[in-house]
Amino acid sequence: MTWIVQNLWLVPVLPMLAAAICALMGYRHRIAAASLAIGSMAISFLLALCAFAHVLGSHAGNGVQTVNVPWFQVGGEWLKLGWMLDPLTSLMLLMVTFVGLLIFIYSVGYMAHDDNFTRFFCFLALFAGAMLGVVIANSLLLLFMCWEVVGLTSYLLIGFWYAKPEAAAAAKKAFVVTKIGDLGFLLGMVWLYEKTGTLLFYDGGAGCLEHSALAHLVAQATILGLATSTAIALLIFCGAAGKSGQVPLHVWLPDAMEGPTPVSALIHAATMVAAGVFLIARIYPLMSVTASGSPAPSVALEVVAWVGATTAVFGALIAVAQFDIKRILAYSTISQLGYMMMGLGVGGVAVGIFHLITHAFFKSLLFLGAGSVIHGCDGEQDIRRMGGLSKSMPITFAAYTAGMLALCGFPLFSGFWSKDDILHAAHSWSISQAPFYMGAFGALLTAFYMTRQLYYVFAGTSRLAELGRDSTHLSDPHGAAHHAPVHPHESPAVMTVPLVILAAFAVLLGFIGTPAWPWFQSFIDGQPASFSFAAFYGFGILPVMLSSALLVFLGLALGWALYGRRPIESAASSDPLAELQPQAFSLLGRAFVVDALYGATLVRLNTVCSRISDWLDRWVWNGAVQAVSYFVLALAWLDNFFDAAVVNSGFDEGCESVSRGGQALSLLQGGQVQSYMRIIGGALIVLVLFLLWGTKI
Amino acid sequence: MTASFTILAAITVAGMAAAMGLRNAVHCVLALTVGFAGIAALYLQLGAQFVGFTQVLVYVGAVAILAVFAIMMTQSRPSATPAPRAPLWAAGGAVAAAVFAVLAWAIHSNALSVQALPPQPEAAPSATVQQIGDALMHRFVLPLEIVGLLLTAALIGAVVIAMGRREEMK
Amino acid sequence: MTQTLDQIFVLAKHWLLGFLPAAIQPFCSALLSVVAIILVFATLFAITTWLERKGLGRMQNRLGPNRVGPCGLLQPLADGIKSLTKEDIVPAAADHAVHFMAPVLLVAASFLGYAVLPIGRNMVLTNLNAGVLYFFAVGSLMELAVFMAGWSSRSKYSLLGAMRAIAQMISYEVPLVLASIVVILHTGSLSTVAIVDRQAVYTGIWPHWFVFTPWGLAGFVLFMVAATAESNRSPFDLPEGESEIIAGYYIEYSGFKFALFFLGEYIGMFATSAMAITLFLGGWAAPFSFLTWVPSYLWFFAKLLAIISAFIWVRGTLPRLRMDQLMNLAWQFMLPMTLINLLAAGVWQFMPAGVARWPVCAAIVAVPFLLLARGLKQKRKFQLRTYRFSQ
Amino acid sequence: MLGDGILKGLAETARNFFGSYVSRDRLTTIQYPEQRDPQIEAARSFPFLVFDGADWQQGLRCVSCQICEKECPPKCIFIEKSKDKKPDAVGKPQFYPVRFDIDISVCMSCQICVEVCPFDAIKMDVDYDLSTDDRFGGLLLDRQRLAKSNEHYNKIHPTEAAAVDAALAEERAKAKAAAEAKASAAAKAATEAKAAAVANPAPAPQPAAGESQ
Amino acid sequence: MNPLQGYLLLSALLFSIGLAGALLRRNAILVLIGIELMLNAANLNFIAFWRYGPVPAALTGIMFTIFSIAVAAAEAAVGLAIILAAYRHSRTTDLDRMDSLKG
Repeated sequence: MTWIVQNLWLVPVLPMLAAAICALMGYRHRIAAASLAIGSMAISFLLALCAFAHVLGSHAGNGVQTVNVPWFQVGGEWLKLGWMLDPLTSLMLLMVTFVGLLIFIYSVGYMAHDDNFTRFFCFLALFAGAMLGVVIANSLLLLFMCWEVVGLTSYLLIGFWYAKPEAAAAAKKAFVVTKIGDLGFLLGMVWLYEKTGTLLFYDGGAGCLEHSALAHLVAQATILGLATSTAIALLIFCGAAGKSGQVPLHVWLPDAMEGPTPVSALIHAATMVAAGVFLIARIYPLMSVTASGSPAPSVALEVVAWVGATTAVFGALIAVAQFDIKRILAYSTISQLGYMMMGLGVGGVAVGIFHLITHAFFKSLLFLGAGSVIHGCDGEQDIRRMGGLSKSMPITFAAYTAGMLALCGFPLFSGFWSKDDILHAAHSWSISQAPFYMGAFGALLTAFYMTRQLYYVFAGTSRLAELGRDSTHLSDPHGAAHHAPVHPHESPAVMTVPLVILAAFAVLLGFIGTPAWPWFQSFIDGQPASFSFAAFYGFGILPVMLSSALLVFLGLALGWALYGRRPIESAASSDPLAELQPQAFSLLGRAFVVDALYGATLVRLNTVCSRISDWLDRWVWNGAVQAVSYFVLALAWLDNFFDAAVVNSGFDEGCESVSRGGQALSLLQGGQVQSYMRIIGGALIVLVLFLLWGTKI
Repeated sequence: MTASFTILAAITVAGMAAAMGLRNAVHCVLALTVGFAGIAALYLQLGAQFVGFTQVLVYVGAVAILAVFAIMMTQSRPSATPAPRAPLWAAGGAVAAAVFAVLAWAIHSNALSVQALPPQPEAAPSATVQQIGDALMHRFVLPLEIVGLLLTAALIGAVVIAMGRREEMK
Repeated sequence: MTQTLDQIFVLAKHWLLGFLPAAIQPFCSALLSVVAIILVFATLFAITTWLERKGLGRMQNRLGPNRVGPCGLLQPLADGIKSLTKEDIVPAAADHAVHFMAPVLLVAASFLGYAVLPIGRNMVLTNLNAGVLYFFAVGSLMELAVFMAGWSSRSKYSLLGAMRAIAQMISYEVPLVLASIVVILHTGSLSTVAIVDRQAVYTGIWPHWFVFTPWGLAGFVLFMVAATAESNRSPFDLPEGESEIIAGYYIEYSGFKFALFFLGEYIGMFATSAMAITLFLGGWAAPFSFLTWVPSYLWFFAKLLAIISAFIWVRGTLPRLRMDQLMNLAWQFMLPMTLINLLAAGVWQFMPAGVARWPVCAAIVAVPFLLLARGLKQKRKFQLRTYRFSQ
Repeated sequence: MLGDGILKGLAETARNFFGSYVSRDRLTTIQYPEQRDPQIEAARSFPFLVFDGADWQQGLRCVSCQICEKECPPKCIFIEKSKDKKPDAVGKPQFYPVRFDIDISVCMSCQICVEVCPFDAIKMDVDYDLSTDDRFGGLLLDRQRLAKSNEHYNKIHPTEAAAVDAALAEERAKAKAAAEAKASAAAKAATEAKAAAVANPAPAPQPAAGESQ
Repeated sequence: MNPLQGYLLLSALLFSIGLAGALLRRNAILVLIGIELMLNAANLNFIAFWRYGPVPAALTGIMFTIFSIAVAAAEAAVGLAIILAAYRHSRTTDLDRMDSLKG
């Protein structure tokens, strides 16, 4: 146990402490709050670097190092919490602290004009602390607690501009929807505790992810012939799906874009939504366990793969028809999260997490770029009204293009390698080839809609001055006040520098996990990496790579054909794709009407249920209660009558006699001091006489 | 029963009687100081020097002045109260007279037992300041402390009572 | 020879008493001393009025009285004749008896204090066991006289003056007594003779006067300030503040009664000064051991004149205080300082004799003084007064 | 430190005390009976009556017009007019005061009498050694004690007196010229028509008197 | 009659005078003074008994008197303060009119 492992708790606690101090500070101390949050994050980043170096140094074996501390006693047992350090944790720590640090710095510029600057940094730091807590947790319970704090801060930050009704509604929606998933998570956790008696992941052989517990779990069967482990894993996956916006529970994520853009970048692109993926990776042993010796992948992983594939295509399709710059990125995020899930399902931890890491960089780059664009356009978010920004915002344009190419999976960019990894794994999946094709289709769509966005935003001429800037742009309050024609401008250095750094990573990060040098994969699996170009010629790698590159080029070409060939003249002109397929486009534009569907079914069901409850409450239960109370009232009236008639009159009589006696006696008390003194004098005489009489006898 | 005692007793009684009988309250207090001074002289005659001077310091110097101040502050007009005697004054007078009669009778009737005392010293017993200080600091130290406490409490209490409420001051 | 010169008055009294029958000798002895004291201090009063008028004149760059007699020396005589021959006016509404008794009581009370003041070696009227207590007890009679004068005149100015005077005298009696208690604490006696005897010894040529100790010095200064207020001298002469209440409690007096008040005030001032000398300045003791051949009573009067000069000097220097300033000084400064001084004297008493107790006691007195002074100063922010109408 | 101001004050008085013995300049008091300040010209104490010539009774300028008596705010002037007339300085017959008393214990030195007098007959004196042991008679000044010569007036208020004298001299010269003219005219008339003007002896003085008033 | 009896008689007389004053006067201040007078009479008794008592060296009488004077001073101060407060309340020092506590 080295120092860093012992004190790993500092990494999440420092930002939390910063958050606590910020919460106590006055709202005027802007610089202090920002520097506190950034400073704590920087220290956490340094600590994460130490941790990473430590893991790198002790590479041998799947070195999971844990520190467990007893929390409190339940019956005869101590409930233990703890933290752990393994390659996955160290990488996640590094990613979260680094991206978080950059986004913190970026926020200083982005939120510079906001009144609640201090509160923002307080929430942000609290989020960072909780997220780091999720990452280092060695206990499902601790993970769950931090998970919920992450959810809370997500709620707070989405609703940061709570005065806007959309933001408040979005915050509520995000909270409720993720809680539906968390309910499954909680049930799974309780079940797991019931079965294994521990929630620690690794506890020297006694942890719930270790062999004995898993063997115990897989041996038991529950309904539908599922093994207990599978059931628990699926329940926990519900939570992950909620957090990561997988298909049935994805509806909150696009709406979450109502929050400030750095929040979107940090929480809803890079870290929190990836927490679901991380959770699956963390409990991968539980997910993947099968009856001994069975070569087929477990049912749980199968579900994960299918859900992920569906989500990937689903999100990409919707993204095609969106006009809000952040919504496009949000659906893109959903799609990419689907890829990660699919990767986990079909290929294992390393495949999914590799995409998570690269995605974190390029997606936060894209979001920050979008934020920069929004900032430069004074709050405009509709891509139809942008255009021509490549000239006025060159740095943002360059960074954004790099992020876009990485997201598309343009060859040699980081997204290319990680997406390829997933496609390759899907291609070689033993169950079905469908996920591969779905993924490939998603990749095509990704290239297409990103090209579309890029052309809309940066190409052509500026359309900002057009149209009344009214209803659509309430999303960002920066420019709400002034109505003067807006001149797009480059953002300050505090915003562009993080962009450039992130862009560099977005371009280069993929090289740590190429098939030729799969350092990342082997690091996660705890094996030494080896370098060989020969790996390209391995089983099906090159064909998949070539085909995916082809798909990307196809998507780019399609995008160019539809949007780039003919510059978009005006914000009012309809989308070229909508002209080709109006019905399909509007369906996609309404996001497959999932929201409406939910509104028509679930919400209405809920309303009907509550109406019935209300009726029952009002007439049935209330009637019963009232009947009882009337009975009690009758009793009380009777009692009152008895009291007044019988007890009181007797008591009054007694009181009056006492009062009469008192009045008679009070005649003695004349209020005259001297009359009292006369009596005292008389008493003195009597006393002296007594004494005299006594001495005489 | 020396001449000096007779003279001092006469002065004291006259002063005290005047203090209780005069109409004008200020005259009463001035007569009272004469009475107090007479009592102080009696103390001196009895050999209690310290007590005598203390009597002058406390009663003439402080209590009388205090009473004068109180009269000044309570009497807006210098005219005497219309009827200085309380109602039922006869009853009060009778009680006072009866008290004196009873006490005098008691003193007189106990003359024998008084004479049974050991022969009285002709010279006054010494009560120097040194002795009194010693007694106060050793035998009577607890009462002394209590009296100190009492005086402090009385000081604060008198200030608080006499100061009144702050609104009244304004 | 020096012995005889020192005791010449004592011897003279004994020689005179020798002619009288033994039965009335004690009475006559007392009578002689009383007459002597009255004569001497009445003369001193006359000299002091002259001294005061001359001194004040010089301080104000005037000559002072210079018409009656050489250098105006007979001015007191002229004043006396004038006041004796002036018409004695009694207000019609006045309380005649009290009005008459007030100046008499004042003068009597102020002369009573001399009974315990040792004027020279063996020159004290009575050596009372509780002499200091007696002195203060008698001093409190003056308040009564002042009240009588103010009240009986039936004049609002005189009543106001009397009330002011009594409030002032009561307030300053506390620090006066507390300042003198340090000496009693040290000598362990209330007898003035014993107190002077304790100071009339020498180390080398230096005397053991209490004023040469930290607590003694502080006590002396505090005593003198309180004595100034007690005798209604400037700057504490509010009771007779001419500008607002004309002459205070003796405004309605004229002629000889007025002169009696004047006399009483001065005699009272001499008495408190003599008490200060007795308590702190070694009484009749010579300031250096080689000067003991000078008769003791001369030393006493020299010191008395010095203190009187100091009084005159202060009167010529300081303006009159306001009533609230007067009371604040008494209760916020004098009282705490006297109590602290008492503490210092106690520490002195219980510390072993040596050099160590000097700085300790000095610090006990000086540090609170500085703190208190700073606190009092900070409380009032002095600034240039601006007038609303006259500027 | 508390008390340093007192010490400073004491030092100041001590400096004055000793300085008064050292330097005479400090002593500003004038030893009055022996020394006096020179009188300033505008000084005034109480009124007096001016007379011309040597005899005060003959030369009093006052014609007893009683204006000052009326104007005096504290009413300290008492005048009794004469029954007969006698010639004044110009030679015109005028009334004169039989009694002229000023109670200087009442007078407040306001100088109004001087302002209103048309004959320059009453002026303000500068004398201040007026103490007396007779409270009533000593302070009630009669005609004789009030009368001061014009030379005295010239001495105490030289500038003012010169102006007054000049004016008076001019007036007198004018009156004299008029009288001479009249006299010559009258003589001529007399010589011309002796018999005609027996009934009207002298009508001339009346307009002259009216002019001088 | 020995000296002690003389003092005792005088003391009894003073006590009765004080009592009479306290009973007969209407001015609250004078009533308080009457009470002071009674206290003084008692003090005189103490001193007389000390002077003519069997153990004068014990100083008990003197001590008693000293404490009694101290207590009496406190009593006078507080009593007069109470009278002042009552005066401010009812604008009178007449005991007959201060009877709001009557039954």
